[in-house]
Amino acid sequence: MNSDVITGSLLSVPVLAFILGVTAARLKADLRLPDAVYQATAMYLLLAIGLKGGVALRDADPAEVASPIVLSIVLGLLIPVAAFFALRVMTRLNSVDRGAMAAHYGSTSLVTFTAALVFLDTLGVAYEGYVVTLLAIIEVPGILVGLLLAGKAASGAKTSEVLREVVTGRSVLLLAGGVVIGVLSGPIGFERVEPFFGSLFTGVLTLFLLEMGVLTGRRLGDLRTAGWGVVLFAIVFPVAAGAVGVASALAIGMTQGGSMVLGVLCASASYIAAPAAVRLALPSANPGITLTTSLGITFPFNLIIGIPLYWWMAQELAGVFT
Amino acid sequence: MNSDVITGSLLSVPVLAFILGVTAARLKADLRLPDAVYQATAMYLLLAIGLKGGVALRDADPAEVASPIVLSIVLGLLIPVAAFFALRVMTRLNSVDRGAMAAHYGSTSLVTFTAALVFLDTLGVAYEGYVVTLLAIIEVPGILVGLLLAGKAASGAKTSEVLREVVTGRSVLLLAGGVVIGVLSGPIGFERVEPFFGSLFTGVLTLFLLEMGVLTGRRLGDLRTAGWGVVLFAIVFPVAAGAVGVASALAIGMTQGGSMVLGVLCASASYIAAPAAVRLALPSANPGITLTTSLGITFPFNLIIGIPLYWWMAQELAGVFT
Amino acid sequence: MNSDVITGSLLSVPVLAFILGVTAARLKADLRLPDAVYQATAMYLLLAIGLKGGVALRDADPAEVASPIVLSIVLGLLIPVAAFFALRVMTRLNSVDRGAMAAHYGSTSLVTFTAALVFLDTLGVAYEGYVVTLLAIIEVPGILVGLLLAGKAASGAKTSEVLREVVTGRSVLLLAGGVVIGVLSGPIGFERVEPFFGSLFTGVLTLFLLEMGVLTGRRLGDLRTAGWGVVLFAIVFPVAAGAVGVASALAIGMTQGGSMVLGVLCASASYIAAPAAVRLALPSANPGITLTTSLGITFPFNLIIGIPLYWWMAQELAGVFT
Amino acid sequence: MTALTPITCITIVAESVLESRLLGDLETAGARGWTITAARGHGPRGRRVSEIEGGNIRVEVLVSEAVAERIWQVLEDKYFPHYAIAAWSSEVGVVRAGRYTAVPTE
Amino acid sequence: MTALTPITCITIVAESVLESRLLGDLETAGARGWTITAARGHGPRGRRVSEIEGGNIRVEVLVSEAVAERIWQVLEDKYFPHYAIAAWSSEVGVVRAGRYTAVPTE
Amino acid sequence: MTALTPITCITIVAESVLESRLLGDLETAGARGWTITAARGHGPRGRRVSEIEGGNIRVEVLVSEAVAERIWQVLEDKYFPHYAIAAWSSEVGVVRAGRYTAVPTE
Ligand SMILES: Nc1ncnc2c1ncn2[C@@H]1O[C@H](COP(=O)(O)O)[C@@H](O)[C@H]1O
Ligand SMILES: Nc1ncnc2c1ncn2[C@@H]1O[C@H](COP(=O)(O)O)[C@@H](O)[C@H]1O
Ligand SMILES: Nc1ncnc2c1ncn2[C@@H]1O[C@H](COP(=O)(O)O)[C@@H](O)[C@H]1O
Ligand code: NA
Ligand code: NA
Ligand code: NA
Repeated sequence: MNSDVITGSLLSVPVLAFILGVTAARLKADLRLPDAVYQATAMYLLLAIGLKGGVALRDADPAEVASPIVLSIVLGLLIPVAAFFALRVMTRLNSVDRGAMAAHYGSTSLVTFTAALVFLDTLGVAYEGYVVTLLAIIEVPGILVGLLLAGKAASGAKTSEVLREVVTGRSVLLLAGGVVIGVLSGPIGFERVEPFFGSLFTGVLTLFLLEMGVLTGRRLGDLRTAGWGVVLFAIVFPVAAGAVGVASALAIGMTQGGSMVLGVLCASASYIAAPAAVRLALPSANPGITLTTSLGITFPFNLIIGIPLYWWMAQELAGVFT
Repeated sequence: MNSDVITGSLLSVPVLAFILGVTAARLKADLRLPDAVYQATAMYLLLAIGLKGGVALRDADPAEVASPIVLSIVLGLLIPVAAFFALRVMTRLNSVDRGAMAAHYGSTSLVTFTAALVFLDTLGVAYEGYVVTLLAIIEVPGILVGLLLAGKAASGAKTSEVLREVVTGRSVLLLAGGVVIGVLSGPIGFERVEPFFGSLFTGVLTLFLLEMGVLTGRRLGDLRTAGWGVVLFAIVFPVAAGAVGVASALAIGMTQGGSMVLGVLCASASYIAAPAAVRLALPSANPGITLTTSLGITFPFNLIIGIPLYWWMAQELAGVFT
Repeated sequence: MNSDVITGSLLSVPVLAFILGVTAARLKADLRLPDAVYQATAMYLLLAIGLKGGVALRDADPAEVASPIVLSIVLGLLIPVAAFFALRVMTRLNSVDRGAMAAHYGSTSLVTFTAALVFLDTLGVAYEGYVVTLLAIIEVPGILVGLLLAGKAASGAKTSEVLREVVTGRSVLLLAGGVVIGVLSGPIGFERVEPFFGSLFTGVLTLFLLEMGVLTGRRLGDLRTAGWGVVLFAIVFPVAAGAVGVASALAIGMTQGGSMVLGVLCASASYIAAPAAVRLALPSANPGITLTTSLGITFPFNLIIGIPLYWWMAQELAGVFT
Repeated sequence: MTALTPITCITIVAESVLESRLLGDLETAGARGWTITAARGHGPRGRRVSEIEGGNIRVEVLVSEAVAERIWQVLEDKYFPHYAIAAWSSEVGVVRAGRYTAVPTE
Repeated sequence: MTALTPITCITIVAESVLESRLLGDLETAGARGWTITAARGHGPRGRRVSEIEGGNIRVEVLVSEAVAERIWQVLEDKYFPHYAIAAWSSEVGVVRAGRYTAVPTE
Repeated sequence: MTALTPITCITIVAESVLESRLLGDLETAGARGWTITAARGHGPRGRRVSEIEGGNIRVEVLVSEAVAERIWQVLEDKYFPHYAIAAWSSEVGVVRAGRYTAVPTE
């Protein structure tokens, strides 16, 4: 793996802002964005990613898009099952907590995905524009499978109710809405909003990662209570899922860049959509464990090590499939 | 009417974001911006429009500006009177509700105006820079005339008190302040803030229209209760007022672009300044009717159909006046 | 002093926005940004300044940076002492209030500093990139010396507690964090966030100054109660401290631009970090006096007159030291 | 044992467009202070213009009995008939009651 | 002298992810209105998922005694065992009590 | 019929710069939880530094009588003389009172 790539990723402004946030949280200093601004920033990122994806999707051959979509659904269904059983082997969590974890690791992380795109853009590597569509697709099934695996969720909200909340939730609507707008308005329409949704993107991501850093930093203190098996899972499972994602994407003929992105989608764990859904449907699951692992371990691991790692995998494995 | 123009307007990113907002509201999903961000976005739009208008106004010949200003005052006084009597013919509303409606349709809508400028900029059509001044001028008299027409507003706030609130309200101060700053600092001063107040404009407008879409979508459900006469008024009256605005602007020698903008000012109904003023001064007026028509019908009508329509009028009528 | 320079500064968009804010406050109109947006804007300015400073610092020769840093610490310790004794001569304030004032005038004002950089950038004048480091350094000691001078602060928070709050407060962490990120990521890393943290800077500053104008305008009414000695101090002391800053910076070989900036750091009074620290540690000090002078007098004085004045000093005195 | 003086706390939830009018009326009625938080809500009267203008405000005002009586009066006269408003009163205890009661409470 | 009718005000502080469920349950229990403010807090149960999702909501609901009883019931059944929630009840006085009490309070 | 235990709710409105100190003192006094909302206000003491720093905070804290007494004590000793603060106490009813009262309310 080229050391320049790692340094370039590690020393990028957004990743350093994340580290600043973690540091501030450890110093008990308050660098959080005001809540209203944090929410608006998240909406901006979702809409911007959707728009850019839609503009790219417009030129894609429908036939070409079909197999990656099918692959994403399959992975979205299998990964939570794998997580559920891996946790049975590696930890002593009960089945509700394992279902909750499966929902988190079966879904995906917008910010990790975004950081991966910024990483590829910086390297000048091309990837399929429709990967955003895959993001929107892979977000939902993992959560549902996780909830189902947890089984009877006594006195929590009904799964159908939760499904409705996830599908008409902000993330899915803004992403999907952005994609549709991008497809309809095309490159010429997008040009007029490019200074806002395009040029500012990495800067806004920097602010967002500063905030994520603070949240992560606060979680780090809870690591002790999580147990070694869980910590190990939070690193080993993403690498395995990421490898599967990269390899299968290469196998169906996606580009190296696109395969790396699908790897990131598989490897990353949700810490926004899944926690809310799980909280509603599985109130007896312990959010301490799920959030600490997804936000406290897997997220920084992917951001700093995972992203260059999956890119290295994509390059190495590319030879195998061609 | 050139179909490219309609498509270009309908498929622009801001208009599509508006439609996304409406859709989300119908799905009962929450895509509203946090309130603080919404307020800040509105302040940004007002200041940015004011600044750009002021920079343009600096080069305008004072003699040239005089007659459009007089025309705007005249229209600002006549349109609410016309609305008041049109409503007597078309609906069974009582005089307080008709006065409230007159205040809304006599005033104007910042966002519709803004969308019209973006529309003209996209087409590359020139218009007088001082139209912003006309926006600031036309906003106030319509509200006052409406309140006066409603007559004795038992136990509401005094008209003078309301006048003070409107004139020293955010919209007027930011617009007028922006114009003055623009005039004083000129193109060289503006250049340094152009990346913020200029390039980002359409993007910020996109976020704002997403929010307006949600608010509009929520109002749509109330349409049934409004009555057909009111619905008809909300479409027919703007078209008539817009035609009068376009024609009279051409008659006094404004450009086609500028005449279309004046038409938009006449055609659009206020849903920010007027509702607040009417609520204070005419508490017994039903905000359900006024907001549903101005925000739920007239606003989307103008945004999607009206803007290209008034532009078509300006082109067709231009021949008549030259 | 070249009159173009003064006009250029006075008629710049940010300064005019400040004046708009003051005017609005006098009209009792509410042009404040929503609190969440104001906080976020302040965070943006701190991070952006830190980043740009860090990128510039990266290329600086460590030997070259040493003496300005030492000078800043010395000035940061001496200026509050000078303020404390000047106030004894000029006013009848008790020692707690004088200590509070010393803390304000010993610390510095981010926004004045920022406006000074924008002023120099507009003129195309070069200055040392590491001046941001000096900003971060000079912010803290002045506050501490002021608190110590006030002596026994019965029943307020302990000085050590306050020190901790100041050092791990937002301002210092974001500035210092930004500098470190800038140094590590360098010009190539910064380039990717330049459209956000660079191009938008003056525009965001404009919004911020609008808000500061409102706060200043509200304070103006309290001027009567402050007493003439205090008002005089709020103008004379900054000029003297500014002259000392400019002269000593030139003496140790800083550029004219950099010397002017150090002058601004000495001349400006804190109205964010110091008020909070003083409120905690010296509850019996009267915030009416300290805020009215620092925000109501010294801030607008520096913004409008001081900045061109210190630049004039730097040019005039440059001859003396070479 | 700290001795608490009984005093009336009136909580008023109103459309935010009414803010300056309402605070003016509270002051006229004799209130010497108030605390405002931003709120939103739902009530039997239904949707209002404030949806666009920023929701409701929730005002708490600690007052003497006499002032409380005047506040209820002004609410009944000028607000309840026209505006979306909810208001309730409760007895609370304070120290330094004089801070809250402009005219003594006897 | 304005005559105030006694009525129950229940204040509920809950994780914000629960908002739509909780309001639905309040409505089912018979509440005709409520007021919500954004809150954050600390309690014996400790950290929750809401830190990411936007803190707590603080709901005030004015209801008749019968409805209050049903609300406590639903809180005990569906919320207290699982979620980070604090709730308290106080007696307040209102005019126009009928606005708040769907079913008469007798 | 749900049995409610009476408990004390103290509401404190304070300048936001005081937040961390005040919460620390509440904890020391024995409070096991609190709820904070952002507020602004007006009082007899007039303008304060918080205008720049983000207004007031409004803290509600449910505690036993003994803890309430200690909180009043610390407010009178360390806050009332120096800072812009309003505070009031009311009797409310809760279930699961043990959650709010660190030391039993004997
Ligand atoms: N029963 C209630 N409990 C608490 N707040 C209420 C209640 N009814 C109304 N409100 C508040 O009062 C406002 C106005 O009510 P309304 O006039 O019915 O629209 C609502 O938006 C709520 O914030
Ligand atoms: N003693 C208390 N006084 C006031 N609010 C409380 C108290 N205990 C808990 N809360 C609120 O209830 C929420 C949930 O508490 P918990 O379930 O203990 O995490 C907290 O975040 C606080 O907002
Ligand atoms: N009578 C009152 N009713 C409600 N809140 C009050 C009252 N007096 C003061 N406050 C609150 O306490 C804060 C501090 O008051 P003061 O110390 O007088 O500035 C104010 O900003 C208000 O939020
Ligand atoms: Na995943
Ligand atoms: Na109009
Ligand atoms: Na200074």
